Amino acid sequence: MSDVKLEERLIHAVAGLLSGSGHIACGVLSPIPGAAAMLTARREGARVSIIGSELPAYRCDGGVELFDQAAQGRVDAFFLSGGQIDGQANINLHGIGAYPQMDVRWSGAFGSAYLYFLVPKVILFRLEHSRRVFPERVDFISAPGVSKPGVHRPGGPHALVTNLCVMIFDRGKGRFRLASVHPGVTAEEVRDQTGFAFDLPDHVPETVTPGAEDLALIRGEIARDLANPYPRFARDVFGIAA
Amino acid sequence: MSDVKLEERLIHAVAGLLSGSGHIACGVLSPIPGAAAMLTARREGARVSIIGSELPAYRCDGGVELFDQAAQGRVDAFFLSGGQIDGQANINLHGIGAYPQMDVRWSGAFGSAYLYFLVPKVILFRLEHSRRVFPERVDFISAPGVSKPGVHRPGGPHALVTNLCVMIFDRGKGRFRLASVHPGVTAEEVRDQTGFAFDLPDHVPETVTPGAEDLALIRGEIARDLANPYPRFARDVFGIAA
Amino acid sequence: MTRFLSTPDDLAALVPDGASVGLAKEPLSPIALARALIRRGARDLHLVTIPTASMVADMMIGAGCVRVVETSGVTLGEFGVAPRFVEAVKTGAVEVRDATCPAVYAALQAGEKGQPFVPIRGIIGSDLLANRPDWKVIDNPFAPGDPVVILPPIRPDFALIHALKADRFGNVWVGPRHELKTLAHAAKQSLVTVEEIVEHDLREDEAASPNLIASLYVAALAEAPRGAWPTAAPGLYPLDEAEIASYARAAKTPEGFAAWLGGLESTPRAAE
Amino acid sequence: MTRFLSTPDDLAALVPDGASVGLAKEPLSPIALARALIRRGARDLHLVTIPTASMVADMMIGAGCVRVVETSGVTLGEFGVAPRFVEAVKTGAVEVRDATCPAVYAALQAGEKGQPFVPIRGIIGSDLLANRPDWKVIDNPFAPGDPVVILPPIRPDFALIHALKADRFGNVWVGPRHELKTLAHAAKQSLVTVEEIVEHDLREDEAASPNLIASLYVAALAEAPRGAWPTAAPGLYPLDEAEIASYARAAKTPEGFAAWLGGLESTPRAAE
Repeated sequence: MSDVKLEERLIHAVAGLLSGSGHIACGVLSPIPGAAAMLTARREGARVSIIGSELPAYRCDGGVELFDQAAQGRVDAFFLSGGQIDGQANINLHGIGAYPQMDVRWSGAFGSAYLYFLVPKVILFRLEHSRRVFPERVDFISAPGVSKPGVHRPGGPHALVTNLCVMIFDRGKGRFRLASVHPGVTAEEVRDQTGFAFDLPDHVPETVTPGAEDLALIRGEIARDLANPYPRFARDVFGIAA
Repeated sequence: MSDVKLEERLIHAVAGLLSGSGHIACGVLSPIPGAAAMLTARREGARVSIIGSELPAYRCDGGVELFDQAAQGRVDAFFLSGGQIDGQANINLHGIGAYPQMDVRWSGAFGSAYLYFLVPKVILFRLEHSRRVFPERVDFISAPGVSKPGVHRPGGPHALVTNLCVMIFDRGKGRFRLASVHPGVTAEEVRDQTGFAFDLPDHVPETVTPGAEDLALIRGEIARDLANPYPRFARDVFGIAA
Repeated sequence: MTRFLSTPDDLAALVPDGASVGLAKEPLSPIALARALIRRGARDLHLVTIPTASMVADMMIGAGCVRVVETSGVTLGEFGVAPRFVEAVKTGAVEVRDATCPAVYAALQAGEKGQPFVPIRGIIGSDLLANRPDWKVIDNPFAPGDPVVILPPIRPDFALIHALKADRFGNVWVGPRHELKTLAHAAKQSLVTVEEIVEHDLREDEAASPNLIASLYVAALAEAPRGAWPTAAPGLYPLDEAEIASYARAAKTPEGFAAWLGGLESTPRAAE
Repeated sequence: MTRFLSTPDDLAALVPDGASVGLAKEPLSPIALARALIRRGARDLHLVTIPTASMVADMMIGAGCVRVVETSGVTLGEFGVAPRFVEAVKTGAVEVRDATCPAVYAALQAGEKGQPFVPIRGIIGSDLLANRPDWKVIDNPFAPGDPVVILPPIRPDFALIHALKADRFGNVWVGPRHELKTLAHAAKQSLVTVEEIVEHDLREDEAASPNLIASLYVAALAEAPRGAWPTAAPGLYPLDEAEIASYARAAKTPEGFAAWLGGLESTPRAAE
């Protein structure tokens, strides 16, 4: 299985997290979550909306209707990322330093401060696992990981997937737990690279390697569908011409 | 001028009341106001929306957009009617007797309880001038003629046009004033047929007879445009084939 | 995923007694669906009209399917009053929750958007407000001393919709009738009859995509040619004036309506 | 009535310094209009992005036209951060009012509908809310103990819109881009550039009528072929990746941006 690429393993791992979701929506800058959603669609019949896709089956303009669907409970899973993500699953899409004249300014919240509250299963995805990205406390809460009792919040963080590991978020405790590490990664390495405290079980399994059937789907139909709207990714990872 | 029909005189009178309105909207059951709006459009360049018209220039589905336009101050004049209308310009579109199990039940409020508040110049139009239609007090206020101070109300009643006369509403006093009577009608007759008190000037002029130019417009282009959506009216009054 | 069923009766079987059902004003009244609900003997429905209704509501009320009607107006238009509606209001057989069109649109849109309430101008001082304990007046939080009516969202259990066409993926073409989209979005699920199910993917024409109800919202779908008759299906058939006039005459009396209803029930599939 | 003007510069002349202007996200950014505003030396604009923005906002901010930017995100997407935006936020040259996309849509729709405020779920507990004194949290009047964020409506003085076509009556085709309709409805007036003005009445096709901005909303209109370039005009031209990459490189430094701007100003009509 040494020929399984990290991207393929992550696609498979995220698809595992998505299992049971009837409708999965994905942002445009996330080819791996998008591929994972497509894999879930093929395995379980999930409906997938990909912001920016021109394929009719996935088309979603990322506009008003997606937010309305989320508010009605019609979106079961979504992905968010962050320039920083902390141990309470707070995400920061605004920047580093003191707001408003931050030392480093990023783009802004986009839909996060809404969707994070309303989509039952939000998966956080970030390929740079470092103390810089995962501090003890974010500099700015673009969207909070947990809310006080009484706040209408059917949704929230479910898991964090990185280039090193998969963590599961416990909403009751407001805390991550290391669920698996990718091949060649140790729990210690994850701890060293993470700025926030998290639960560390005695035994941490390796992130499951996709089987032949899933690999065939990923490298075949899904890679082809991914070329729209992710032509570069489809080319670089799967050698698919745009 | 004995060949001027009542309908033509009313169209002309209503057009006079509409003067200065940039955008006039009309409901589907009102051919005379519709024709008056078309006359104002031809005389002053007013924009006219007629609910139910299939002519692109007038098309208006009577749906959400009309209400939104009214709320934004983009509709200057509109028409309402009532099964009953009283001296405070309250209109009743619900029925006679004690609500809810009324002795006579009509259709309901439609958009009146909204548009009456928001359209600056609402013209009340009813071709049956009688004590039955114009009681001292309506049995049910579908939409009130006046509002308490503090209530957001840029709009309201401007005039009442009937088969006998034209009355102007004074919003400050909350009271109608007889402005003109149609040829052959006396102020006494209006008072006898009206169940509510209203201001009666010493001299009440006759409702102005349309001039040759306006009559030509009404009987020509306007009659033709009226056939959609008012085929019966265009046929019965102007002899226009549908 | 959208279920494809054979007849309007199959759709009507999905609507339990006591459900709230929303339907939009003419044209394209869901008459075939309403006939199917009458045939199945539906009871105690909470009918929400978007924002008004005509014959379709009158026949359902006359047939005893409806307990509550939430509406801004029920009328047969140029064919006169809605006789069974008027009678049922008078006798108390239906409870009427009178509204005004923009309030229905605003509350439906709040349902679509998952808003917990929605403010609306106007209405204050009307007897509508006095008779809607579910509506409130609050002070505008941005301008104290400015009273504003707020409405709860409308989210019917079912949207009942007739449309010209749908594709085999469950996407429904509504053309310019965007209130049908709002209704489908706000309702918990939509039951749709169409004149025709087409083979190609209606989403392929991206410019037309805003004129579709996405299959996400469509629980079940059945073909019902002439399913809006005698109301109009623009582009396919006009309003059948003679038929509606005949209904208006028959429905004036309980006996006349019973006879009309008997004709309907004895020929269950005649209209389809 | 809609005024037909010759160039984007004629439209830009209608926008006074200090005005609030709304523009929608890509594709179809109103680049020609933004260039014209830069050429006329507009200052102190309050820029509202629906709900996010890319190069069009960055260039206006870099050129010093903007005092306040109300946005859910400014980025050049795959071409990286929006360099002039980032710099102007850091130096305080622009005041940023950070929002989240659905809040912008909800507030814009409240503007369209003349609602005095609009409730929205989510947001509570974020630093967005902490930094928006114009947003409030109230108790849900229908469910005490349920805190809800409420927003004031957005009604920009001007909507700046580029579209594929308009007719000679002033009706503007937006196809599936319904947020452009909402923007035009919410704004006090709309200034529109189009690729082409067509001779026939766009309202004639009733099925397409919901995909139009009615002339009622369009204060002034000018033809501007390639007026969205280098952003895409779907169906006519794609995103010009090389040009945007070149902008992204130039705008990294004040000097590079000044050079880019100089090229723009010295050839006032080159882009049209």
